[in-house]
Amino acid sequence: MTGAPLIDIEDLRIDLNHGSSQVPAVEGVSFRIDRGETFGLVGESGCGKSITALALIGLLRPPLSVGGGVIRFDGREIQRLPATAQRALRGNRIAMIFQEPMTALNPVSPVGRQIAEMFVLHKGKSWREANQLAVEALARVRVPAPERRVKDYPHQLSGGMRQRVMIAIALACGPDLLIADEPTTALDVTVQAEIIELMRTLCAERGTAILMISHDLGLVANVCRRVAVMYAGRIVEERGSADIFRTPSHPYTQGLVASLPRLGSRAALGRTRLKEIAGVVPAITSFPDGCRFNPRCAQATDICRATAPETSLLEAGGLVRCHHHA
Amino acid sequence: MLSFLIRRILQTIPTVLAVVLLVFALFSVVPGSIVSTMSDDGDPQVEARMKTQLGLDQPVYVRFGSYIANLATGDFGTSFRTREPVTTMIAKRTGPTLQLIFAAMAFAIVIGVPLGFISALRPGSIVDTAAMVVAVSGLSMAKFWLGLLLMYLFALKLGWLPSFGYGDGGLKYLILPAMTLGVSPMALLARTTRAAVLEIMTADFVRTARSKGMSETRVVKWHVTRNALVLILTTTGLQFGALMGQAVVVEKLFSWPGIGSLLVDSVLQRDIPAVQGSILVVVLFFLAVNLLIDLLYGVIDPRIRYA
Amino acid sequence: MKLRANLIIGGALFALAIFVGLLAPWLAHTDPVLDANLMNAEEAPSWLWWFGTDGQGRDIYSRVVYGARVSLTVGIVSQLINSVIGVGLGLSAGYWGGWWDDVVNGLTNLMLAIPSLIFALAIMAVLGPGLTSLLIALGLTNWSFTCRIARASALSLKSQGYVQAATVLGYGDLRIMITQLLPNMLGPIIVIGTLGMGSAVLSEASLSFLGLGVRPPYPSWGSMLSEARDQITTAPWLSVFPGLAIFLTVLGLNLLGDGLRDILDPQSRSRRT
Amino acid sequence: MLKTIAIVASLGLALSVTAEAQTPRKGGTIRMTAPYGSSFTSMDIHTTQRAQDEIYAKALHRSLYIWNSAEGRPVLELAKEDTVSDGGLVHTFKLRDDAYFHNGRKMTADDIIWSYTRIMDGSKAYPGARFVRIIEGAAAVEKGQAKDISGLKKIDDFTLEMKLTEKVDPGFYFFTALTSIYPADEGGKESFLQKPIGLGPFRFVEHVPGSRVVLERWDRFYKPGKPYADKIIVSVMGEAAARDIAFRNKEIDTSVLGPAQYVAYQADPDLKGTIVEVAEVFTRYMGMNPAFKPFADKRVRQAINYAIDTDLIINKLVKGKAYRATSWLPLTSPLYDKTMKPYPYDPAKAKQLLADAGYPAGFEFEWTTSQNESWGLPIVTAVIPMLDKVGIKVKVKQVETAVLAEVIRTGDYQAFIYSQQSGPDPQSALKCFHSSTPQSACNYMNFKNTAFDKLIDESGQTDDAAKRGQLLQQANALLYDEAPVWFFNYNKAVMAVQPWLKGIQLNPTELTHQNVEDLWVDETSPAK
Amino acid sequence: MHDPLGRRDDVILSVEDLAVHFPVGGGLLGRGGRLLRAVDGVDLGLKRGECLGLVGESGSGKSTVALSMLGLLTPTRGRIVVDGQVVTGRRAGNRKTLARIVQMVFQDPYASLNPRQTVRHTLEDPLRVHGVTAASEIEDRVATMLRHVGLRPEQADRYPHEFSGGQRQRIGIARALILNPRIVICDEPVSALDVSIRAQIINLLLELKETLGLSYIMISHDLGVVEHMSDRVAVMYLGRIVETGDWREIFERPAHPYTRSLIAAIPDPLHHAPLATTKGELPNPLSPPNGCAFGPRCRYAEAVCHREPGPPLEMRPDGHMVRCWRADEITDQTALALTASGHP
Repeated sequence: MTGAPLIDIEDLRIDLNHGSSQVPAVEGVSFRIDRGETFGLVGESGCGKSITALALIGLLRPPLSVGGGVIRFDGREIQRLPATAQRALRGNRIAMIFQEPMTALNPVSPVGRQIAEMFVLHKGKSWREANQLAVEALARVRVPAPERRVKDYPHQLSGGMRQRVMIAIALACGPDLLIADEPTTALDVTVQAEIIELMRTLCAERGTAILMISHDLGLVANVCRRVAVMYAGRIVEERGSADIFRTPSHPYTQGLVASLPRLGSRAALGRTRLKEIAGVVPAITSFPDGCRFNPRCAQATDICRATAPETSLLEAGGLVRCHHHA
Repeated sequence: MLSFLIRRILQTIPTVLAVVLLVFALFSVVPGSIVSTMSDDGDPQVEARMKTQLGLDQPVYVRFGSYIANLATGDFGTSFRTREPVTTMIAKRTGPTLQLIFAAMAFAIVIGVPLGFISALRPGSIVDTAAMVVAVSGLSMAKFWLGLLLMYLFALKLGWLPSFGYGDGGLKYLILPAMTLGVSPMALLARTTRAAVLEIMTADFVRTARSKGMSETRVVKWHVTRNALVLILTTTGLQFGALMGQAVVVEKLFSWPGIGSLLVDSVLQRDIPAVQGSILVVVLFFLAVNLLIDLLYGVIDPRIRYA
Repeated sequence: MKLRANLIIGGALFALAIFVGLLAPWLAHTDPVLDANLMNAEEAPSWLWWFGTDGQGRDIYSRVVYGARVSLTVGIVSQLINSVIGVGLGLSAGYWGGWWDDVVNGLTNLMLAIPSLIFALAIMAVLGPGLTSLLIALGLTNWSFTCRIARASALSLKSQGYVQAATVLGYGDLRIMITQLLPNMLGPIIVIGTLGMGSAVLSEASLSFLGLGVRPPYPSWGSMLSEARDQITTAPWLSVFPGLAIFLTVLGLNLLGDGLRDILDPQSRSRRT
Repeated sequence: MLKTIAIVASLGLALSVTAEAQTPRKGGTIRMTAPYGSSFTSMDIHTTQRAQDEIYAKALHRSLYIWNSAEGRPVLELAKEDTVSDGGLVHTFKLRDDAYFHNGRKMTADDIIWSYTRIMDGSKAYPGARFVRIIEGAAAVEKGQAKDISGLKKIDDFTLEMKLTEKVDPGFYFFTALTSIYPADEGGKESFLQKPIGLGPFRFVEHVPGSRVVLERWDRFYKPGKPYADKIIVSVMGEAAARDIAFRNKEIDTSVLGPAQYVAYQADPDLKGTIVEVAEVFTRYMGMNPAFKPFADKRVRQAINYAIDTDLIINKLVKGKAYRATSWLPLTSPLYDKTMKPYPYDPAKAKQLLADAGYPAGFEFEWTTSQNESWGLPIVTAVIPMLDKVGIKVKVKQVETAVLAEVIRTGDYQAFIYSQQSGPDPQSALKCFHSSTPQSACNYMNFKNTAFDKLIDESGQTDDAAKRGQLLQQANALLYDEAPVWFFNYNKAVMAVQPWLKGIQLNPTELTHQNVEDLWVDETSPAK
Repeated sequence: MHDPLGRRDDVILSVEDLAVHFPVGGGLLGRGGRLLRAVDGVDLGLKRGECLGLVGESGSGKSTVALSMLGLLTPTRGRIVVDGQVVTGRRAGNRKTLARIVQMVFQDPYASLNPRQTVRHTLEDPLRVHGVTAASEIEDRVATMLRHVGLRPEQADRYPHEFSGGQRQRIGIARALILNPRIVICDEPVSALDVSIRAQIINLLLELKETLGLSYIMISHDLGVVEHMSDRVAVMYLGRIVETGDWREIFERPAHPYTRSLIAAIPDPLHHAPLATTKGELPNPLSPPNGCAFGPRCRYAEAVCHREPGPPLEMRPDGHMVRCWRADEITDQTALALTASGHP
């Protein structure tokens, strides 16, 4: 890949401020996304994947704040930009869709207007023009009868339709990056399949990069070219998606891949006892010392309990943060 | 829409009937009767004849029945006390009461809602703290005491406003009573608005709006206000009921010729038809306001449909 | 949990009122009723008479102290009655649904439609002035809000897993309501109750103003304030001290209610009713 | 006590003197207040006996007689002369021929007959019936046995013959607004309530219920040059505190003062000069039910009179806004006995009397009271500790005025405190204690005393005014000794009057009832 | 083992022609309401020791079936026989008897534990309700049960918020088992849990099934979990069962287009292949489409599918049952290859 990456995050830290004390919820996170690339961020709830995305688009709200590190978009440091310039990026060049399409849309505003806002905000269109463009945008996300649907309110649409509207909003201004935070978790599998395909096709058509965030490693691996796995506020492994599934390197990733019953596995291998990851996910306020996975890791040694591992390059490409990586 | 209206109006009938029955039941056991306060010399014959004339010699259920029958024709009966038709009495009192209540509510909305917005947009700031201290203080004062203090300040010390009465119906007569009455809904509205805005500001769709690149003012203008209105409207609707109650005190204090003071007088003098009529009008007013609020919901919140 | 200022201030004010009420016999300088000495009538506040004296020569300070008993009794007991009625009706209506729910809903709408002060006024007219009447009048007229919240809570709680689990485990309805639903709706109920106590104290004052208050000679703040209103320009201390007592107590209850709401009922800051 | 009367008299004199000295100004607005409630009861003054309503009625209506405060008695108003015949029972009135109703029609004898007949409609129970009943045949109309009052005869349009049932001065019966003369037939119409028509110096403009009545000058009023003012506004202001502020704020011209404000106004140099006061014909008292065992004993009743430091209560609690009562007849009664001394404060004597009566340890009774500030709850609360000192415990039962009125008529009490009219006619005032007067009428204590009955009966039969006075004074003295009540006070009515309002009359029947045609405002009035 | 209908003596729970309809809307005066046919003619059987997987999208009626089995809903029609007894509705007598036979594990471990009760309280109460009064016995049974689900008895006096999600689900399981039921209905037992915890719970459920001899009805939308745990599977669509049979038949030779699209929609991490084989979403159950309910979304649909309602469940040659006009053609046309490719 030539030229600067679209997104370049270096050593990002996000603090949870609690009165005067601060707890890092995310620490030492670095990754890059190139133009048109699909990148996945996988992790369990509370691992920091969503707030990393929010930091990226500048939407962290108190008590969370960026505590350190650099976020570059298209070569420019986002945090250094004035507020207006940041806003001009948001929605226009970096767009985001959220998990719950019911609550992510304003319940008392017609969906057409919520799409049209984008054209008014970023393209300087009049409301009349914007409304026309909104119809087209809805058509692009394959909503039937878009000219009627623009007048509908979110509650009049099904979950899948709402998520299409969200995609229409996000892609309205042809952004360079689409952040999709658990875009299909609230949907049924068949609808999920449709939405994923729609997202994938539309982004591929216009070269929009995707940062997909999910707890579902299978889904992310299916959608994205590269995947980063987060655990307890840190990226523990970053690989090509096929690699991470075939030869997971970090013990946590290994555990994830092995612990879940996957379709067809019983037919192929018979019903075996699932591999368990022992213990519980730590809370933000009680991350363990050393490697944050060490209390749950079967391979943990003293060094794991004492020192936090640095990321190391894997021979097959990719990064891992483990003292004992395979 | 129309069928919704009709259905809603039909739904109020049992409530109205229950109110009538309730008041009838209450005042059929009340001690003291209008008759003894009206005939000074206490001639038992005269009293008996009076009771006959007023229908008080009939059993309660008969009176209830005939009252309902008359009510259906719009006849609220005749006041024991003034011997006027209750309809006329109430008609004269309705205007001032509505004036007072709507003025109080307008005061509450005009002051309370912006106050709530300002507080919510700067939570924890001095403005916020000050606004909420004012609001909670407004809620915590005995109404008539507050009225007296306002009267003392604005009429006597500053001389800006007349202290009492309806005067010629001019605005300056309305200000003090409306303020006194409006303080607690103002406080409640400020608090509700603040809470509503704060809550909405954390809603997912506000995050969506921000992710679109909107400035905070635009987020508030385009997405928060209308959603907050739904909650503000609910509080407003409920406050009308409380206002009707408080109006009793305020009207009496300011010699305001409204239904509230009519009601108190009628209660104290056992003028049952007038009590009955006043309470009924108050209830009908409350129901009407809430019907209106429900209709407004439909305008503001598309999720509510009149199926 | 960080304690919020309103919780601390509110709690302190309310605790002070309770404290004063409980310790009235020790705190008061004189008997609030019998120690009327017309020779001392209408003294302004001084070292001898902290809050001054009233027209009958009674010590306002002692009366305010004793008044706490009556006013707080009115506030607490009437609100307790309201809470019991409201929770009883709302909880059962929300849990059982059906015709009972319709009946309770009808009653609630009726109660909402008649302004509670007016209803209380009518009841007082029937029962005559006095503490018991006041407790009944205020206790019967302010439960609709509690009832609605209890009903809404019961409705939403009954689809919660643990309530379903209790049903599946064969618990009786009453047991489910008391052990599963009630403890989990107590937060908002306590909040409403706290705020309701404040408004009951104010309602007592309003009814006193309308001539239907507590039966004398025992003082309530409302009746003291009401009696003193004619002299607001001439002997302001007569109304200032009971007025302040009401104000501070109700303020305390309001702040306490707000504070408790933040702790006990964080989601319902602006619940639609 | 005498001194106070002198002051009152001189004050009245002073007012009338100043009134004479200045030439009344024509025009202006008089802003009076109705202080006894938050509304007028009715625009049909026949239906209401509340003092409140008569305030506007004095401007709007006229009765056959009118109270003349300067003379201290009722005088003829709608008649020019009254000839008495047939042993004092038949009165022939020569009526005014220049009195016009506000609809322009001239008043005739028919209007008076019509009005009195209307008042006797038994089914309506008009409170004025108790006055009209003195006319022969009126009671029959009331009972529905006759259509016309046989004792009323129209001689011609301006001559009316009235036959009474008793030898009394009809002036005391026909001076209040309860017996106002309405235009015949017109007065019975539904529309009359909306726009009442009277004979008074002012005619009706508007009534905002619960707020005010506005009246304007009636140009064809029969007294030449009167009334002076263009307009009268009577505002309803039941709240003393609000009235106080409004008066200080110069929004109203008259305000009735309660005890607290009486003191405050006296102490305020700016307001001191506005005070006008008069002894009204009301006696305030605690009634004791003889059916309640302790109160059956005269000694107990006397003991109560001794046990209460009445002067202290009047001075401190009532703030001097009352005159100490000795017996029943009030200070302004023509038969008031100046030589009689009230019961002194003597708790030792009270204890002694109680012990004599068999209650050395005292007893407990229930005292029914209203909230009234002058003769209700505050008085009761002040008395409690005093009675406590002689061993008598009091349980207070507070009721509303409406309930109290019923309680005392039915005798459903052990004791009550009340204010009862005790004038201006001493005979009818004392007759309340006659054993033939039912409890429901005005013998609230169910007083029965043969000696007393005899005195009253004799006084009613004699034609000799002096003898009648003597008998009644004896009866009054007997009441003093029997002490059916605790004699508390005679009301001192106090009004604050703005300096620009002139011509206020000291009306002992009710200070707020002013013959408004004599009032006028000078140019310093802030009202337009 | 190979009787797909499970109509044999060892059937512990059977559902016959179950229908649950809800009136929707309608005014106070009782007019204008429509009928929501949440479940409409469902037959099911559960054998002793078996795990029956119930799959379908949200709104397909699978939870309604479960609630009816538990006696929490009164069916409009049909019969539910549990351990030889007919149970219908929520009559009090039923409820208690039923409680000792059928229990449930709930989806959300946060909402399914009473936050105001300690674990001990939560586990002891049911015993008391069911007449166990001896303190020592109660104590014993609670301790044993806690150990069964992998918790320590000394944790019993804590409140739910002191536990992690996985531990709470263990408590939920303990509560379901404390009365020694024969049947446990597991409603999405792991979908609300952290991914790394799911395996623990799945393993626990399977172990308990063996050691305690339980029968499961396993409701889930996660076909991986269903495949792993079930002996038989029933697929529901819009209130009806469209396909049922042995797990292997269902997953290897799905005959109903809906089943096929469900399986196809599972993203394969190793192939970026198109996932969607259906279009649109579940139709509004208040106004179901004419013809086969799946017709509008089915890519195999022909005229008959839009005209005629779906056929009755038909036995297929391989022993499982399908409700589809074109089942034969579809299975023949396109064999869906499901291999366990790429497992480490």
